[in-house]
Amino acid sequence: MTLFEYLHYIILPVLVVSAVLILWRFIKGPSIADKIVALDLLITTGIGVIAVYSVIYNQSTLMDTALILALIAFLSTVALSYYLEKRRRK
Amino acid sequence: MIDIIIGILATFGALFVLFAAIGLVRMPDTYLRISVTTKAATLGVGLVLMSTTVYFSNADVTSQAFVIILFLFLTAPVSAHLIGRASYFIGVKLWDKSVMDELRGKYQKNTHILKSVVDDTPEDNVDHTKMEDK
Amino acid sequence: MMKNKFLSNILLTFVWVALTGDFSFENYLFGFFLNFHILWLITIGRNRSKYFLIVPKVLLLLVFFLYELIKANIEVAYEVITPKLNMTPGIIMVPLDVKSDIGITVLANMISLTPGTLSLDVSNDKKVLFVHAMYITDKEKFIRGIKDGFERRILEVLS
Amino acid sequence: MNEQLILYPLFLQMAISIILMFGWARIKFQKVFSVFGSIVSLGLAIILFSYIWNNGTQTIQAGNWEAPFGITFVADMLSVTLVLLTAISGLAVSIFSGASVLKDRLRFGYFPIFHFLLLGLNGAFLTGDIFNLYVWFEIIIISSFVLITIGGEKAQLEGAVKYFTLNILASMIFLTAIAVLYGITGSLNMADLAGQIAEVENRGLVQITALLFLIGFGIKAGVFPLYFWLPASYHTPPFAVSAIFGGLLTKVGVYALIRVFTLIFVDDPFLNNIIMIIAILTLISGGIGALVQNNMRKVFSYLIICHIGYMIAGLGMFTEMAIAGAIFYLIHDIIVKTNLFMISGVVYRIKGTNSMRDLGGIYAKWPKISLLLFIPLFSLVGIPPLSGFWPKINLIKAGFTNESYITVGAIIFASFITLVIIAKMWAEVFWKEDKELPLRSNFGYFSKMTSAKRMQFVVPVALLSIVSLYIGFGAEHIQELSARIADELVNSQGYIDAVLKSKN
Amino acid sequence: MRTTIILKTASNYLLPVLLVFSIFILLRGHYLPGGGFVGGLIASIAFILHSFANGLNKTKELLIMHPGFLLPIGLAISFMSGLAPVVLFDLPFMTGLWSHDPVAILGSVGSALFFDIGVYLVVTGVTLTIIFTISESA
Amino acid sequence: MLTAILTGFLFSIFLVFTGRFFKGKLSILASLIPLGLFVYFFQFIPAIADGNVIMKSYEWIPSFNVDLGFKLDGLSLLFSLMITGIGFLVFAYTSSYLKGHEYMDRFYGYLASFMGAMLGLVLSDNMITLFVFWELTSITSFFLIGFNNTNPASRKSALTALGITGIGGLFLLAGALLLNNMTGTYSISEMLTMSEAIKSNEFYFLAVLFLFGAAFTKSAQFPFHFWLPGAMKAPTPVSTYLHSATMVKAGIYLLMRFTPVLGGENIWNTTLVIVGGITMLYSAVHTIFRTDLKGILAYSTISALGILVFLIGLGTQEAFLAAAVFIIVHALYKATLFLVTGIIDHQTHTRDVTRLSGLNKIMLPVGIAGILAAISSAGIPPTIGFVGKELTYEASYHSESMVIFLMIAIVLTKIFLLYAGFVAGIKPFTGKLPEEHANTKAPGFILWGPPLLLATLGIVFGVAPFIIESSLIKPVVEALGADASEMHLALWHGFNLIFILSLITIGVGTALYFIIKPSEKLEKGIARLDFIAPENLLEKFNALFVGFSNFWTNFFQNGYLRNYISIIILFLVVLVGYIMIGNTNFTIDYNSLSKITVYEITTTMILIAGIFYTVFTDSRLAAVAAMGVVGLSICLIFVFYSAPDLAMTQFSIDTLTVILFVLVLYKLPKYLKLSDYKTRVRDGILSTIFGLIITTLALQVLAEPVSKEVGNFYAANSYIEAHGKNVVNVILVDFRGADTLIEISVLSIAAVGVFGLMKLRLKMKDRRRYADTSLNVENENKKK
Amino acid sequence: MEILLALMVGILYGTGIYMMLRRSMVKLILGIILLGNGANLLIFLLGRITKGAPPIIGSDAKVFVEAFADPVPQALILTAIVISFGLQSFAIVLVKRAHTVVRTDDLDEMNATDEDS
Ligand code: NA
Ligand code: NA
Repeated sequence: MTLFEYLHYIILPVLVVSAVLILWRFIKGPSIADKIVALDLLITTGIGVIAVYSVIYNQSTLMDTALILALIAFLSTVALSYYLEKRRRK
Repeated sequence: MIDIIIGILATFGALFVLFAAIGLVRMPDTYLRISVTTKAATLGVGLVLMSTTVYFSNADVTSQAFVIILFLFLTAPVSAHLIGRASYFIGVKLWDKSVMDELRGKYQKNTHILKSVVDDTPEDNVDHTKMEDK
Repeated sequence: MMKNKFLSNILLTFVWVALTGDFSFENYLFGFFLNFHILWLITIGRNRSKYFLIVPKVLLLLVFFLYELIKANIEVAYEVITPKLNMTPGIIMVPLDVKSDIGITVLANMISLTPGTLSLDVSNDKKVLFVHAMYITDKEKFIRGIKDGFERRILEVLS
Repeated sequence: MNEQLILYPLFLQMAISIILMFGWARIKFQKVFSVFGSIVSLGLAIILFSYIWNNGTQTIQAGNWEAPFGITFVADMLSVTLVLLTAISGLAVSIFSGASVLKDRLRFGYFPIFHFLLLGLNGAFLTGDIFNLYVWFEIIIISSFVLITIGGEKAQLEGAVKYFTLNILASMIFLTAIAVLYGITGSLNMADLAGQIAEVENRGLVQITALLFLIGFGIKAGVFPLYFWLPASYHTPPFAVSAIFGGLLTKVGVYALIRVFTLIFVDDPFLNNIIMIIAILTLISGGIGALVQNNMRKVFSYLIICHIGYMIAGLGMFTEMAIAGAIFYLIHDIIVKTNLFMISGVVYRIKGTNSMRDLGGIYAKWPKISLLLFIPLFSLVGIPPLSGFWPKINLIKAGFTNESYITVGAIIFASFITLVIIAKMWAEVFWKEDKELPLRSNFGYFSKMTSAKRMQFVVPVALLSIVSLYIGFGAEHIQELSARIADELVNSQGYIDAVLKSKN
Repeated sequence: MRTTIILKTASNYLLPVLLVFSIFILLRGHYLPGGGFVGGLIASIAFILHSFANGLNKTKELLIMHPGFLLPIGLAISFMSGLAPVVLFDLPFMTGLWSHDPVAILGSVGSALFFDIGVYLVVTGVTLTIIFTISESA
Repeated sequence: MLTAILTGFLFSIFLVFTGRFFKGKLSILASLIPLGLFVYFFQFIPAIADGNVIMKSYEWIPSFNVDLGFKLDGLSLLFSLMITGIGFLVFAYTSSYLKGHEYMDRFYGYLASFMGAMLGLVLSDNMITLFVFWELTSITSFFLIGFNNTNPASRKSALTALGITGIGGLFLLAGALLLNNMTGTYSISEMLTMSEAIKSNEFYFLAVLFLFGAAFTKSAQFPFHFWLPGAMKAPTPVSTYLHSATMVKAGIYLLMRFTPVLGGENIWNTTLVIVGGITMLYSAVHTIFRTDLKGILAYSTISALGILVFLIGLGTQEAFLAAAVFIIVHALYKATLFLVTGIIDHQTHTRDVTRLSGLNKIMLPVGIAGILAAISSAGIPPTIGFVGKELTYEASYHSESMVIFLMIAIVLTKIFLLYAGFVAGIKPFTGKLPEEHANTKAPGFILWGPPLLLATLGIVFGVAPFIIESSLIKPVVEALGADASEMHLALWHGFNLIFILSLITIGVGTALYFIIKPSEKLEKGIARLDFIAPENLLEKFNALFVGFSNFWTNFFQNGYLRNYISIIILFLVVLVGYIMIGNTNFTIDYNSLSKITVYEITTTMILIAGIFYTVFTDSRLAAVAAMGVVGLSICLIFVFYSAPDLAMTQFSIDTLTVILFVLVLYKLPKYLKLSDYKTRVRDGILSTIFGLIITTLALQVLAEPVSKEVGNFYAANSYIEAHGKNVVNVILVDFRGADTLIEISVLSIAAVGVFGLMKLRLKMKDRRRYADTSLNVENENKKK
Repeated sequence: MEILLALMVGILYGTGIYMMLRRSMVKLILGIILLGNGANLLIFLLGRITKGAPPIIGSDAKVFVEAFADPVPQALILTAIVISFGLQSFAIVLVKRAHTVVRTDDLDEMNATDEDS
């Protein structure tokens, strides 16, 4: 088994299985905070997926996307939690 | 050799991500879920990224991966803090086997001010028994 | 003040050069001016000093942090994959000795990044940090752990 | 002078918009500059028109990339005619806006957006690239969204939600059509597509693509049963906005239909039949819709729909004569519809309402203005020799030639019902005894205006009325033009050769 | 929302980093993924983050002028870079003009770069205008 | 000739600016225009009588083959003289009749325009030009009928008249265009030479139908007649001019003009005889039931028009001769009677014939005119009316079939018309002067001169018919395509059956006059039958039609956005689905597709889960977060399929959208379950079909071969020509840079829009003051 | 994979329309976003998909040496995405403003402009 096959058939599936588990939590909730956590984690996992994928296809340019994901994902978490607090204020 | 290093890094990385995912599923309350996932996943993805830097081994990708890791480590705890705080504020309950809650009665509903002691204006404080999230 | 700006500037210039992967002189120059302007744009009065003494302590802190990180991660992994949940979680109030914003932030973030603990919030008077922890057996011991571990080292860095 | 000229109208409008944005809060400057810019734009349009008239279809390749690789801008007679009409309407509405639009609205970007809208219109008329057309459509709709909501009053917003949603839906369908088109041909250049589409073997797929375009553009053009956004919204924004919308927005949809169905999806009997059915139902629905309205602007809104039917019918019959009729009608309709909404604005300022039930007595008090308004109103009806009449010659004759008697019937029905509606409106608004409405304090009544301000209301109406009269009495010129355009459209090889000249 | 110390501190450090990034992304766009759009989006995200942590007024102080002014400026830059070939050489609109020698970091400098810078400014201006306007009225 | 026609129009434009001078004493000067024109046309009489035809053509719209082609022959000359001659008298009469009227200038303007239109109509040889003038007569008469426009009944009549004549006009247009398609010309003269070809054309029937539609509506034939009595709301000079002498004759003119082209066929003749017959009898009977003088005259006019149609339908030389004479007869006596009625109305302020008698004591010249006109109308010798009636009887008697039937009809009509003429022309001037009118003033010369002149002409022509015989009548008959050389007009035709019928007519009619007195009772009697009167049937139809219009319009435009969307999507689904079902050449080549891997499937599943979660969740915030999941999955798909730029942009924009939502959402109310189960199922089905269609479409496209020419060109030139290696970016800033420039404009506009939408709050004060939109203020008024 | 993507595009279109048919304005906008994503993916899919070969010329090459994904659909989608963003932000704000003024989120209550004739 070459490294690429290993990454392709083992690592990537492990990552996406994690993603499915995370999605399960996303859907189940129960609190909206859980969903936000799950979304955040899903994006983090996505970064991992992209990184592995870029190795498999030997395309370093795909890493740029991972970079953007890392930079930006934070903001939606900030915004969503901001919302959670703000809507209670009345 | 390099392939093996890559393989090991990726394996550990993927495993930590998986643990985080399992933790997210298994942990009984929101705070615990936040607690578990923030680090495991960050560490896991960090390891995966390390493996890519090893694979590509050029300055461009390395610096990128480095920046990503840095970013994740910088932002993940802040996210965790924000979500955790918001959860408490909107009244997400702690697991019933939790042993203590020293935050009780210290948030003020209207001003969002967090006091270090419980003072004599309890009616303004966040009370979990009166809220539920929808 | 001047020094502070200058330092940040240099630091960012390096970040820039590393990012672009172009180590030519022009790129340093370009990065310097670029960051000069960005800093000029964003600077609001802030106090920082003694940059050069700090560097080794920073490194020490980082090593300690990494150690904690990996150790705790394994703990959690164990907790997650074993069938029974043996946790005694709760929210603890940790009194703070660090006073600066940056200190509090670094401390809180490090606590959050290490598994089992999560900084929920800092009181508005900056006197206490509220930490959610997975394993609370002895409250005092827990607090001491944090104060002797992260907080002391951070205080050293920031002193 | 060379083919660079094609893009000058676009450059100009873009420059105007940007400069107006720099002068964000200076209303006076904006008013003056907008009119000034519109005058220059009219001059440019005239120059471009005569250049193309004399030299035939011209193209320019943006970025200097040969077709079909870059974005080609094509100026054929149809395009430059529409550019010219846009410039005329634009000038009129620009003058009209200065006097009629509330200061607060002007302070929030009315004029820059107005010129962006004109930019979009010009661009849509001039582009030779289907995706570029989509982008121009987007600039048109976003500008129109802003203009229709500017001020954000209740009715505006309610109308805007529908206007917005259905126009977005249209864009999505348009985009879907482009996706399919690119998927089967790998090209976006319309001239190139003409050849590529002809070679596709799966004709069913081509028909579906054509249908998607038909529906996407049909929504924009306001045909039955896709027009709902129009009567829901056109009567809600400021009158100047209604005017430019009424005159030009739906016409872009018509233009796109004409372009696509004469160049790319040519003369498919099944599609022609569908277009004809749509046209007939549009003529009828629009007509009877207008019949039961009371608000002047709503009447005009439905009449827009009704009269789109003429143009679509011309396209559906697909003979040179029919298309010439459609083009002639298009030319007439742009001028007249713009004018009609300005007229409703004048009427509104005179009496403070647009409800025909409450209006009356304008002829007695303002005879000269009434006679001025009479011209566009009855041009719309097509009382010969006013402008609306002549295209019907082409259309009805084409109907007889094609033996599509139902179409002829629908055209006659629509003409008749327009006559009835406008005559009724004339009787209600101008003839009927003046109802003494309670005077609203602080309302800017026409009678209280300075004569300079009144002129800002009257001049644009007069300007467009004169153009209408010219279209009517100088029908020879317009017919010559329409016939030439129809010839260019039906024999599209000239267009294709002009675009792909470097390829051959 | 009472801004939290943690977020505030973190964002103060993230702001310059993100801005540097945005320019980085902008300039490399011609060779690698990136460009004016994404660059502009990241720049605006940097400021938005700052505003979440420090409040809108602080961020506005940073910006000196209203982000809306970036719109005409950016548009003008892009437009003029497209217009330059027409005005200077009577070439078609948007024809690329390129310097003869490549410049460090940027590679070849040409009208396309200025075009992209215009895009960057517009995107930043638009995003900030929209977000700021909404938060102010929220 | 063009100048002659345009004079009227130019004068009215002139009046728009100088109108105030023509309101006072100068108004009589306006009548110089018709007088001048009358003189102009008068001088053509010798030439035309010699059999000449004067043609004149001016270029107008050669692309349409439309020229300003004019033809002056016997027919058009007769009409021109009537138009200008009676026009002159009406103009003069008006100057006194409307003395001091506020809007006299307008009245003259309309009248002059109308005259110009009418002249154009009868002189045009080009059918389009004819149509143009035809429509102009409709629109000018709209203004004349609605002259008292503050009166609702006036407006209604004007609208009815315009509606009926308008639809007729469109028939004329259709006919003209159809004939043009058949012959290739609009010139009526040229059509004359193609008569046989036209008649054998398959569209002959349709063409005739269109022309009949035009003529019958304009000339108020049954069942379109009702607009004419309604049009009597106009001032009397209008009734005189339009509704007796000119406009209503336009239809007659059209039929006569086209007799040589289309006539002679069975369908032509039979239809005209039947319609004319019904009209003349129906309206003649109706005169008995009227008490309003103008009402009586209106119905008798319709009847006379019926007679003319009837005569044209008979299609014989005699009939043409009769028609030609009867046109003159009718013009003279009917104009007189209207003018007389106008004077009575003007002086006594009533037109109710039951209240009028003995006025000869006050206005003898008027009485003379009335009585002379009445006997001409009755066809009593020695009036020209007698000549006309004899010719009419004779023509009917010599018709090819159904002679008895036709004779009965025409005699009965004439009897009733005699009655009507007597009631209108004699009754007001005989008997006792009622007290209420004792103080009535005598009218001035300008009022009584014109009717007296016309009435006198009726006698003069009767005594000496040769004056008009070869100068006017024969050219008309020749223009109709008949040989007129053998014909003679004479007062005395000998003692024969026709003469006996004449006597019977006069006798019975006179008896009727003495037996039946006009009364309100009679009027009310006929009113009971109103529900089957054509105008009422039309009104009912109209109400039904408006009801249907309301239903249809509101059915579609019902205010519910979701219905609009449903209809559009349904429309798409039906049409595309129809083609799809019929399109059989559709296969999927599985080999051309890429393999499926676990992570792709998983990503897709996550995407689908995200989508459905967005759709079905009850929480808006959860929906927004789920959109984040969707965005991330799409981003990953873009990464998998080699689109890093897309992935970056997609993700950034999704994040921004989340932020936007967050900033806006908490101000909005929570989701409510608004739609019921049934609606959701229905929408679900529609959406599912729509989605399936898109999927199928995508698969069909994928089965097609594709050209990568453009992409390859970009790839080859990206670095070498455009100095960039990221082809996508190079496309954006160079190859298709124009797209991008527009796109950033779109963004800028959106930002400006958002800014305005959030920041701009109109102040109520300003809103009222300038009010550039209408609805809000109107709604405010409603609330008050 | 193409079949799966085609199915997904169909789902995006279908659910997009379904959401647009709801009465809540927020759902309407979510529907528009879904539909827009569907359209983008459709362009992407119909431009034919290629795995792991971004249209970026290698650092030492001047032209492509290996297979590359068609850059045209990508550029088109980029433009479309950015435009949609402009429209969406406007839509979101429009909804907010409409809610402030009309005081409802229910589209069925927004039919005054159609009723008032
Ligand atoms: Na890019
Ligand atoms: Na360029």
